[in-house]
Amino acid sequence: MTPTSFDGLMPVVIFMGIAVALFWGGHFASVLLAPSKPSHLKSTPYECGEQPVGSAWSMFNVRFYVVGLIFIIFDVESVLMFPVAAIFRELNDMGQGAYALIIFLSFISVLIEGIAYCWKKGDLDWVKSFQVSHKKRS
Amino acid sequence: MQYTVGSIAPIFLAPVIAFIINAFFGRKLPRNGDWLAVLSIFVSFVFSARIFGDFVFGQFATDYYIHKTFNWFDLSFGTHIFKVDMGIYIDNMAAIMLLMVSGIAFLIHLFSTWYMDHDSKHGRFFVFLPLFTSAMLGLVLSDNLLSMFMFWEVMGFCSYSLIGIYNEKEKAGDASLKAFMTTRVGDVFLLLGMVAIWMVIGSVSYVDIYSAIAQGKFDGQMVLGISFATFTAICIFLGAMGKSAQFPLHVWLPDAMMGPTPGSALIHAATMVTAGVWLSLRMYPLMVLGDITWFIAVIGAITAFGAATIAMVQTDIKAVLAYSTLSQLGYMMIGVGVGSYNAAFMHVITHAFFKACLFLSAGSIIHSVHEQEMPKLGGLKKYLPYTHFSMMCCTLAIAGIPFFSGFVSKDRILGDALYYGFMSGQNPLLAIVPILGFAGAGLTAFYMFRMMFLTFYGENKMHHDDHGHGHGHKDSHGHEAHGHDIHQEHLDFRSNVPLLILAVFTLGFWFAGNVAGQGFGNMFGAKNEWFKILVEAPKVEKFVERANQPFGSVDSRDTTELPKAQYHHQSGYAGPNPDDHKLHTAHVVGAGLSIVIAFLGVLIAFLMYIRKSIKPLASTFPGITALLKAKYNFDHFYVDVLIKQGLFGLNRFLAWFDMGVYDRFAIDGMATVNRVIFKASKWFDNVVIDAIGVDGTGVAVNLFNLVLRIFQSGKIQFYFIMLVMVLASYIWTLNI
Amino acid sequence: MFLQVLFLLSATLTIGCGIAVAVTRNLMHSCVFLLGTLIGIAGLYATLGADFVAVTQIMVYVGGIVILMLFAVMLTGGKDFVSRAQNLLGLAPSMGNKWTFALSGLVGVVFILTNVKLLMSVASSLPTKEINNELPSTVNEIGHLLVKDHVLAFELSSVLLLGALVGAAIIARPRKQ
Amino acid sequence: MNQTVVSYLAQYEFFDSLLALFGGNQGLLTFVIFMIFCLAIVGMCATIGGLGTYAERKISADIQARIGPNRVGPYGILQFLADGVKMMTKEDVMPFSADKFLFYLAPMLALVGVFATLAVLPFSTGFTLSDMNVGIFYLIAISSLVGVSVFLGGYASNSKWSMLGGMRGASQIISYEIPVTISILAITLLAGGMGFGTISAHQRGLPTNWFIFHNPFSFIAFFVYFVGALAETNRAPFDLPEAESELVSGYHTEYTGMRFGFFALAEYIEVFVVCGVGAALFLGGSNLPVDLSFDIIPLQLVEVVIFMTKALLLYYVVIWIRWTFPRLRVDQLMSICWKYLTPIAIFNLVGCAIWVVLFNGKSVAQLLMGGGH
Amino acid sequence: MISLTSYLLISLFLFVLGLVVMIARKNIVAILLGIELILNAAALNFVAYSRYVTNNLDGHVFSLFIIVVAAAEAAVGLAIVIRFFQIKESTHIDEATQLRN
Repeated sequence: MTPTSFDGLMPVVIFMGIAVALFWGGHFASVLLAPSKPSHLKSTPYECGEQPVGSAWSMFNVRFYVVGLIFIIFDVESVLMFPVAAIFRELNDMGQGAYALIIFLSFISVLIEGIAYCWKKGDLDWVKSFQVSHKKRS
Repeated sequence: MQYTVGSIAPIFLAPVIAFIINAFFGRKLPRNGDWLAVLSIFVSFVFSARIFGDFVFGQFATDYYIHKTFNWFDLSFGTHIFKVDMGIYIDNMAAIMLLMVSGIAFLIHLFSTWYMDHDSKHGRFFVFLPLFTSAMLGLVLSDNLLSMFMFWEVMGFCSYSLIGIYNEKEKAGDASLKAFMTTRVGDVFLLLGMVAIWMVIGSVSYVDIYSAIAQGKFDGQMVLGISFATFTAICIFLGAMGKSAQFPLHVWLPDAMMGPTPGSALIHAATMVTAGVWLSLRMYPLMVLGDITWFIAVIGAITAFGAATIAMVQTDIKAVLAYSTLSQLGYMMIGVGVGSYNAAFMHVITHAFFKACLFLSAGSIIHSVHEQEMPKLGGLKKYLPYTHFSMMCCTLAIAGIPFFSGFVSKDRILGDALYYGFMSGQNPLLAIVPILGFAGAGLTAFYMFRMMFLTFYGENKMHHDDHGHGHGHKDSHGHEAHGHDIHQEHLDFRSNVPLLILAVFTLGFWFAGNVAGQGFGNMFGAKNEWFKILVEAPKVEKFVERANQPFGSVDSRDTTELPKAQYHHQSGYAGPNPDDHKLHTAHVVGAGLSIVIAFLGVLIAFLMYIRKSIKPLASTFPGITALLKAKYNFDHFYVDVLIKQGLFGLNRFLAWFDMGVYDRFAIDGMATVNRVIFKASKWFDNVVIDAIGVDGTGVAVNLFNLVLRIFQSGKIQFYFIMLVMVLASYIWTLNI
Repeated sequence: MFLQVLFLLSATLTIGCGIAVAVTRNLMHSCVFLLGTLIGIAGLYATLGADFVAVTQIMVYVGGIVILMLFAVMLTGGKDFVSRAQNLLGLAPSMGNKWTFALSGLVGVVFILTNVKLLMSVASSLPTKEINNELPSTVNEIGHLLVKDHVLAFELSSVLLLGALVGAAIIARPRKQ
Repeated sequence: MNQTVVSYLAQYEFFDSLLALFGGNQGLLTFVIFMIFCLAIVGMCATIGGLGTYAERKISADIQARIGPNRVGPYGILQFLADGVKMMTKEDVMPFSADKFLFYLAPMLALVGVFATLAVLPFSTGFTLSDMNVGIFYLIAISSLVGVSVFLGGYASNSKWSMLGGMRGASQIISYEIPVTISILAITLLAGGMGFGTISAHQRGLPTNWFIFHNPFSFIAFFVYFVGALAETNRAPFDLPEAESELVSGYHTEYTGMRFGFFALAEYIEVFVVCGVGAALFLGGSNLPVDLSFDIIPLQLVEVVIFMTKALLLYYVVIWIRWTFPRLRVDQLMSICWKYLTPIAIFNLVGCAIWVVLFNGKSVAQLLMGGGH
Repeated sequence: MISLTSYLLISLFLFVLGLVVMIARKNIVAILLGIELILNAAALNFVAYSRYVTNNLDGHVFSLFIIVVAAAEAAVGLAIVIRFFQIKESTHIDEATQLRN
């Protein structure tokens, strides 16, 4: 008798279930045990004692988005590289190591181009990006 | 002979590589990489020459062909077959065509390196030129309509870019757009035809289409009330019409001369416009099956004659040449239509040589004197002797003077047309085809010699009024145009040698195998009639039993199994069929007639422009001349009537409807509807007339408008809705 | 048994969160529900034995696209905006109201009907394959496909991503006013 | 999706009797075994997480020449239980302007993301709960839920500190995921597979077979991984999202009581997980230094101990680093990730690929000793 | 055993949900969400067919590339949205009426 191959997924589901159960268990435990004396002042967002002004949901700097952008591209590229990396040794043993290397390196070279571009354009600088672009234009 | 893909692919790939390198790194290369383009085309030429040698001089049987396919994608599952193969298909015709395209393109590239020197668009020009050539070569190599269509569209794009290369000039931009849009009209139909073929036989490969025709798969299928074969044939021919600039869709070609002259040479001679003829020839069995050859012939005749008449009054060298191209394309189509398959293809080849040469010569003139208006030229013969020589050869060829190639090919077409129109028992109305054809031939001789006389003979006007005119308004050259000391032309391998090489091939015996051409006996023996031996309409039967060769295979068929067919000139026309004799007669008559007509045309031109004993056309027939100068008002018709009156009118009407009617009666949208309905119900008892007469109309108009406004919303989300709805209705109606 | 449970869980998560994506007004919540949908789809991939695709789904979507979308919502304020432009039929003041939802629901129903009709005709002719529960690793075969059959697409996808990176960086880069 | 703890146990005879106990219902038995193991691991990890807080305070006290917690239990070792009870009994406060749905969801997502990674952690060759073919890849992927939860936690609080911390935290976590992923890619390339079983099998035997000593590039890759992992778990010196001195407490400023506890728990378990992954990928995992020809369950327990030792040693280093290095500035943080770690990681990857092709995948030790297995 | 049809129905439903989002909602980011749903529905179909109909993993590779393209699309699309928002102070799709400025 052999277990079916999908059993490997069971721990994942169980762990997720445990996490959710733990969360709600802890929540209800705290509902039962913890005191509850709500007041307006208590539920004011903490700003070191100052009265909060306005909502925190305001516009943020677009640099956060640029970082996310670079990340997602690299993320996807590394995802595509994973299966190739996984069979790299196999290909090498089959005598196709050079071919695999060329494929792999040409893929990575585009990745490097991406990071080089962003580096050059100052997207990787957190603070200086304004000054750099300013300098370049003037 | 062993053929692998490796020995064929460079034909197509070398220019593509040049294109890629030039597109990305061209600016960094010396001379913008033009040498790379020339080199790549030369590589193509070498490989093509090898194929040509094998097919023409080698041991291959006449109907030998190379057909290699690979599976592009295969989405079939179960009983649903959805599988597309791509591949290459080379037969005699393709071998000849490949050599012609690569050879002429090579010479044009070489010439362009001289012509485009110091031009602001030098780099961009040499990006698109190799791509253009490679697309044409790929089109010739294609074994199916789909990949052919891809290259077709690449060519469309390239011609768009080349015509509009001086994009800072509004006229060039307009011309390029015009070329692009006009050919699109044909392409839509071509696509439709391809889809229709796909629906019937599940493939668009040439050989599959041929074998389907042989097996009668098209028989009995009807669409839109006409036979399926007719439908597809018309669709495909409309595509060819767009590309080959046939009569109603011809308007783009004359404007295509806005680009640099070598680009025009490529468009007019080797690549773009011949693609349509090529397609018609490839799909010839379908045209025959669909019984639309008479239509092709008539279209061709109209184009041939109409364009020739317009060319008579043009004053721009390139315009004359452009209209002459149109006219010659018309002859090719006549050839296809009257069943003169061989001669039509031969005319493609011969025309390519002399038209390329003509355009390059015109380019040489323009580059030398910076002027292309013929009335301002004259007497250039002593300054540009080589150009004059090559241009004269080509003019003799295009005019159909014996011993030159144009005579051979055109008069074969005309002979067949004569037979077709008068002797084959067709509808007598079709006699218009040979009549227009011969008339056009005479006009051709006339306007070509008019061009020659005005340009090279007479007195040179350039010296006298240097400052009276501005630049030639075509090519923006780097240097100033006013210093019109016309330099004496020297022999230069980039500027004149290509012309002279091309001029050599305007002689008829290269193609006909004898000096005089057909109709006057075979002086040097019929065995040299290689063109007639090699090129024949596809025999669809032989494609029924065929095996695909995989793409990577070495071509291993026994090539010497079948003997090369022999062409017997005498027995060819004296067979058991009594019509053969008539055909022979028609050819002799036709040849004689056309010689007479051609010389007549030359004579009139001579009298009119050298001796000046006949008044020029404009003073004799001012009305006709004006009409011709306006190009039969086609542009006016398309722009002013179809677009401005039709489309804009509709637009204006809708706008009026929107603003005037809708806004007046229903400013508040749905609210008004409600209010009006409410009022109507409230006042129904006492003010019936009022309610119906005023508000009721408003409601009706409002509702109607609501529908109209939906269709004009411009909201992307509404288009999603329409997309889904149309898709759904399509599926439900077709009951898939 | 476990497979069925996993399938039901994933399908419920997918469809439930999908509906929530469609009807939730708060854009931030929509994004979070999209996260649920994507995880559900990853679960569905897992039930199909596509382990690599499932994990890729989580990696790219959950780790990347959703975060990017959350950033974008944050950067655009995440508010409902009333358009000053004239709307279709004068309806739809902001992001979705009952009219647009009704209209899209209608379209959706039409689409479902059409597709069910198509499916019915195709399903009968679909060949059925032996389904085995013992699945070999998909990673190696995907790797082989990527470097052999689809190597051009593989290499081109890197160029595509480079293009997307450059294009998006140019568009989104903070500019000097 | 092949090797699991169940399939490992199935080779022993007592499994059949267990199966008989469950009336032959194999699915149920599988579930029960998994449940037992999962609960055991969760318990263990919760303990480790709790002890982690204690250890942190104690070690920091040692480093700073203080005493640290010393009241609850001997040497204050029960401090973490006291902390847990305290959290449970604290009042649950939610800002009135918060987004309630997301406020609840964020810590749950963090918990889910961290717990789900435990499913593939290779405690031993047999007791790996599920040795997926995509093991390490799965681990990276599912732990990115933490990034989302950090962002959502910061967003949902609708407090400026939280928001700033959340945005910073999310961008930091996703940024440092890249060098980490690429380092792991290098190991995947060396091991020829993504499953922890495959990776572990390649490092069997003496420490010379560990991937950290496989070649110079993987040696560097380990440090890239470790630095990246520190940043991904928001540990000092990369703890900008929760920098006390600037952002009060970062994205969980507004969280109190149990939900704060969950965030903390998730964070500590995540630190343990990345340490475990580092041990499994680079430091030989749970392999015994000698190859034994037999396999019994006590041996597996020895392997578990080996693995835990390596992981906890790394854990100690993490804590050590926290109290030794000053915190980075945010621009330094980004430039370290994108200008140092990522190029180095890519360089390592290329180096490893070339190494595999040049030396046919042999490690330095194998080359030096001439051959290998 | 779970049948192919159940996967197809889920994917169909997901597609329709995406369509509904794209049609009904007016925020550009929401429309991008709808596009993601639609892409996911397509990818799910590919994998389902790969398991039930064909004998190879081409479907998996296709859905991998769909995911890749979706990532690129999201990156560029959201960048455009952000830029649009900087210009128009709105992400309402009906505001997008001009090609320049």
